[in-house]
Amino acid sequence: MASQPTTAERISLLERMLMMRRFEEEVLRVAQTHAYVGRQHLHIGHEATGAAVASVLTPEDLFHTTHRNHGYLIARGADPGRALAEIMGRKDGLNGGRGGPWHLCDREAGFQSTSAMVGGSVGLAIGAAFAMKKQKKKAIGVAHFGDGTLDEGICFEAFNMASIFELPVLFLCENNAKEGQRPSSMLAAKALRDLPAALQIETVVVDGRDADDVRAAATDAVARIRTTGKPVFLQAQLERWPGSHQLKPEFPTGVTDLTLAWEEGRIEGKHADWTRAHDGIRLYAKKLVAEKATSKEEILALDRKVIARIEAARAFAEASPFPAPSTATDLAFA
Amino acid sequence: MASQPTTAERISLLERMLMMRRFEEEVLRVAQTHAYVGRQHLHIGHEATGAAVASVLTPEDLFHTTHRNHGYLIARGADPGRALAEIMGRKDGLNGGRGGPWHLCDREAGFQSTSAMVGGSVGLAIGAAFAMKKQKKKAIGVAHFGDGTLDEGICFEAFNMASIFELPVLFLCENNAKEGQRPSSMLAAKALRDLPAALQIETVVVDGRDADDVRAAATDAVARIRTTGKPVFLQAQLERWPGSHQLKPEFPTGVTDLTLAWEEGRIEGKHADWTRAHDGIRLYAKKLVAEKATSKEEILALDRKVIARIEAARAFAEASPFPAPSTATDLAFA
Amino acid sequence: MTVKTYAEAVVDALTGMLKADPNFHIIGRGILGHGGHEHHAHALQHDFADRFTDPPTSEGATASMGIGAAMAGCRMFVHLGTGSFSLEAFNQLINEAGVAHSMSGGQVRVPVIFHMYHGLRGGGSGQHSLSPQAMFANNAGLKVMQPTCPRDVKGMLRAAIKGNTPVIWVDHAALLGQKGEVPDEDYEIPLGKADVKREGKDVSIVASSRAVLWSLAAADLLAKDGISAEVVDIRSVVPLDEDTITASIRKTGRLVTVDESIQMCSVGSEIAALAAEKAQAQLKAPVARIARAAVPVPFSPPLEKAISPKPEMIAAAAKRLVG
Amino acid sequence: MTVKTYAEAVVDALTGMLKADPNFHIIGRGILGHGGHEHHAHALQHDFADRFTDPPTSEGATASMGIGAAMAGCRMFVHLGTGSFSLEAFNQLINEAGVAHSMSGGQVRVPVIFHMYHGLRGGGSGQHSLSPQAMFANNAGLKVMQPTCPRDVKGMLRAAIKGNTPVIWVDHAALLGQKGEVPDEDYEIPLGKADVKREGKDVSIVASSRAVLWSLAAADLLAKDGISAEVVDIRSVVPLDEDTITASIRKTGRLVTVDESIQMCSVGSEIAALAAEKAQAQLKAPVARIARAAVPVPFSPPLEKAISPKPEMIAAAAKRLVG
Ligand SMILES: Cc1ncc(C[n+]2csc(CCOP(=O)(O)OP(=O)(O)O)c2C)c(N)n1
Ligand SMILES: Cc1ncc(C[n+]2csc(CCOP(=O)(O)OP(=O)(O)O)c2C)c(N)n1
Ligand SMILES: [Mg+2]
Ligand SMILES: [Mg+2]
Repeated sequence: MASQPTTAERISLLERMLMMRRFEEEVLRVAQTHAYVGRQHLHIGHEATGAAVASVLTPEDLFHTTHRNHGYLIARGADPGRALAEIMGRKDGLNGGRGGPWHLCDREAGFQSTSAMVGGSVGLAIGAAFAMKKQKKKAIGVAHFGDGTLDEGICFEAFNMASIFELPVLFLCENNAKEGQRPSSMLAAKALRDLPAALQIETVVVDGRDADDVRAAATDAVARIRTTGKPVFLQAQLERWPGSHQLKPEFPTGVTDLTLAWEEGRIEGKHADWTRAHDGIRLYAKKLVAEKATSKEEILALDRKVIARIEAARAFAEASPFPAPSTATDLAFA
Repeated sequence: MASQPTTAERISLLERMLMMRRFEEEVLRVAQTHAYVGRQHLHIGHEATGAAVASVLTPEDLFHTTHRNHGYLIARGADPGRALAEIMGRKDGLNGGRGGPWHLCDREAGFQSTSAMVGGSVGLAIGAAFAMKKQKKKAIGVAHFGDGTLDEGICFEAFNMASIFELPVLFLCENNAKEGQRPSSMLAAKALRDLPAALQIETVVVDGRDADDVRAAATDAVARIRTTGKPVFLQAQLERWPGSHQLKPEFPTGVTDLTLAWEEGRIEGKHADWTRAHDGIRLYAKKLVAEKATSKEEILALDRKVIARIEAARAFAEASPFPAPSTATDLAFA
Repeated sequence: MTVKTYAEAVVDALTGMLKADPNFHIIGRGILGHGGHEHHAHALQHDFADRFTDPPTSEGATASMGIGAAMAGCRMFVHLGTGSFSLEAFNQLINEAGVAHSMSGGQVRVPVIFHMYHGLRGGGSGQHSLSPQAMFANNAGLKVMQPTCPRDVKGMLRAAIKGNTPVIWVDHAALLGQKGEVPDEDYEIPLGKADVKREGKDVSIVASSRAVLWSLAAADLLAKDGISAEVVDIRSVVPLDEDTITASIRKTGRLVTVDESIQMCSVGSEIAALAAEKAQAQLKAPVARIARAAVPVPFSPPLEKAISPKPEMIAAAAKRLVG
Repeated sequence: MTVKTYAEAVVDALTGMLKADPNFHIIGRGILGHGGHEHHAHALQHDFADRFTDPPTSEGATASMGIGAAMAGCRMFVHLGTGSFSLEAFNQLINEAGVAHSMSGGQVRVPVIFHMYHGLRGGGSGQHSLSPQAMFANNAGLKVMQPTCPRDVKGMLRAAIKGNTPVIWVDHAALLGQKGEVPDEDYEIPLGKADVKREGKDVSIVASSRAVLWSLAAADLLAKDGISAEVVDIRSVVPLDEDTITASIRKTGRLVTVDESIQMCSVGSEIAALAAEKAQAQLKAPVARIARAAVPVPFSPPLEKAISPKPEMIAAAAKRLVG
């Protein structure tokens, strides 16, 4: 079993989560400007999972993510200014503006590439694991994907190959739909895990809203992958954020107000249930305070620090020019 | 439970099996002539399964088969002369010579099309079932395929869709490999059935060498599909025939000698085990005689009749001319 | 005649066929995209709920289900999303739908429309911007349609659904809001006929899908310079209306092709080849091809714009030819 | 120099790279087909057992595994079987391998060879005879190679494996037994260079892969009639060596293109378009294209033969041009 995180580690987890949230809120603001041509698939509500998993990986572990990738980039240390610049198509973006919001990539932060083809990350991550195995490295491959991804045949094929070839890969499934239901998944299985389990892959299901639980489960899973060289399927149960709409840049639950962590009575509106029960950030802040790991004031100070960093990121991104049209045809071949 | 077959039905089953076997032996002889350009994927050793399943289907049931299709065509009543002519690329072939051995098709015998893409039959058959359901017909779709087919993502996707949409389709898997092993399958599951079972499809595994068992299981399965409108996965366990090589047209177990059904002591050679334990035809002939359903003489007479029909088929096929080169570009569009 | 949008004309055709043929079924979500026209599709889906099937994200088996159902007597319309996603079903479209009729010796028919949106859409980046029409055209047994205006889409779609052949239907989201006169009654436009969208005598601009709009805009620019451009909308890539196209080239003696796909082995290449084969003697100038630059589509708006064909580029090329 | 078969030259290149680079891996069964050359592959597989991976029948994930491993620092050779099977992996090849480098702003490299056998093979019928080269060429980020002789395949394959770009490698089973002189040492032939396989002055025959053999046979036939044909082996479809090709066309003033794929939007179309664009003024006759007939490949031998390009057809077309 995973060791208990230190208080410093837990606060650092919360900070990571706040960075992820405030970043996505900024993306939403950018999306509201109409100057922006992309569609947003935000990681809001997935932060506890993303931050916790990222915290147990080493920089050498090779990560493949999806259209819903921003959170992981931030969680693994990509520069928020360059990430936002990329989403805005600017020259100083992580991908030089060529990728956009669905394809943020940062090799230095351990990302291989970000595919927006449903199932893409799963197939590519087994390749990363194949390389790590052949090169006798301790690093692992990680595939992040959603529940809907299990509908795609490539996902099944990649699970199968990871299992028969014993590839060191973490299959990290963020389930933001009720099991087996729309919006994203239409799998006939009783539970998503039944599919990897049928392929003799070890499966773990965890409450994705609880950063400590995810951290513990991910620590164990990653340790087992490194020792056995075999894949593990780790599923985080999440509740879709009410603002998850790729075309409507709105804040249906409001801009995150951290004081709601301890002033629960003030939570209101149509989507109060999400904020009350499913917002992993609020839940973690509340818990840390309740367990006296930190104080309300410290958390609010942390948040202000994070907000300032994100504001600086926005300023950086906005100051970055668009790439020159004359570079449009660069990089066709390596 | 399925009712017991009458003696007449059992003898008719044996006859069907013999037709299938003698047909394939003739294909092998054709392949030995070198005049033939195809590759043979014979149904030898699968006859008990093929004949039994075919016997419980109605002519309206829509069948999709694979590269290993000949047996099913014969079992469902396609003309052996036209089938052989097709394999030889002749004008009077079932497909006018355009399909060849991997693609025999006979609409009148209830075949929709025969795909040699691994997984093709599974995807198409759910479409047949979709049509039957939408048209409120009692008929079902049938997908025949091998164990190796479960490696393909399309097979998984089609299972999933059949399950969620409740499509009346029989998934008929002929497993001619040891579970989870080469030559054909590399599935990581403990058993092939684990995959459809994970997708909440009812699964049945049957000894594919025993025509009575297969008939009983298939009768039940098809009845359930018709009543519930839901898919069933029926897996027949078979042992790969030692002559299964697409490029070497050889008779490693000899031309079938039915007297070995009751003169077991005479079975010899490197592949004696296959003939003794896995040749469904020999086993069924032996059983029918042992149970006094018929006599040795009657069986040998039946076999002679079948051989004569196949000889006539060969004569028909050989007499058929090749299609005129001027017709080569016909049929690009319907 | 009523003035309608392209999206409404699509709905007209689908409604007509849904009413006329109880065996006509639609598989897929988002058949009118997500850009403001989807309510028409929602209304249709509401009125004919049992004729719509919403599939999982399984493009391969979704296409297969459509093909198998078509073989079994249904007429199918399968929406695959973007052209990029259609790559997940290429095997089914090309190896199954395309070959079945011929390979069965004519026994099987596969009346399916495979519908998708192609091209540059603004922010589609490398994985949502594919224009696969030329790839499909390089295969046998598949018709490939790319209408441009409301009137054409209504008549061609009806003809395609009533036909017995698999059809790749490559729409462009940017066309959905185009308006034009549409006959109220049901009618069919035979597949395989090009349409001269603007007559001219100095240069032929041959294009399809959204590139026709750019070409018409280019013709306007050219007119200001006294150059009379003929704009040929091929409408159908397979079968290709060689007669109409070569007649125009022979008449003007000059050809500019315009394509939203990459140039290599494109529809524009095919038309240029046709000119070299069948109108070489009448060519008064080299052929010019305008196409999307051969690089994965970059996200950044100025880069995406830079790689896209534009009316000004077409006009400039035509002007060079006229000399 | 040693006289070797094409298959042996492939093995030479692979052996050289397996020895030189411990990060070079091969995924796939049957890399030298099943027609009598497979023992060379078996020997290689025996000597470098830990460098070979035998995948399940899962073309999509097999391709993905190769791509992901290449991104992570391996060099990969992924055998996909026939060109027909490659359709199962089109999404991975085009949407993943092709775009990754550019889309990541140059951060990612994808050194993978995707190897497959294309074309008419005798009895391949509608589902085992695809020539997908033009389809791949209509995309960005993928190089497309089609060598013809032992010397070329050895040098080009080495260059491809050592490169940093995904390469579609379209071989033809009928070439595996071709013999020719092959340098014993390791060497590289840069990708993107055409090769004039026979010089001539009256007509240019431009072809690739097996069609080059047909073209050379046609040149022999033409020589008997006193016509001097130049045969250009493009070798590389992407990048296309426009200079060598157009130089030949300008020199002879006549062009015949030969293709084993369907004509519509083919490599032949591209070359004909090039002639119309860059050598129009020098053309003394219309361009002629020879290609496989646009119908799913029929099984029956006389029908398959009927739809195939043949030296006689090429020679006849060339003769018509020379007039
Ligand atoms: C191959 C492919 N098909 C369809 C799509 C369109 N699409 C984008 S996101 C998405 C849903 C994915 O669901 P899930 O994997 O659960 O991720 P979530 O968005 O819920 O995080 C779909 C179908 C796509 N991007 N790629
Ligand atoms: C998409 C595809 N990939 C690969 C092949 C090559 N292939 C032909 S048969 C076969 C094995 C099929 O095994 P199985 O489904 O068990 O059928 P069996 O031959 O054992 O009856 C393979 C891989 C193919 N025909 N189609
Ligand atoms: Mg989801
Ligand atoms: Mg098998």
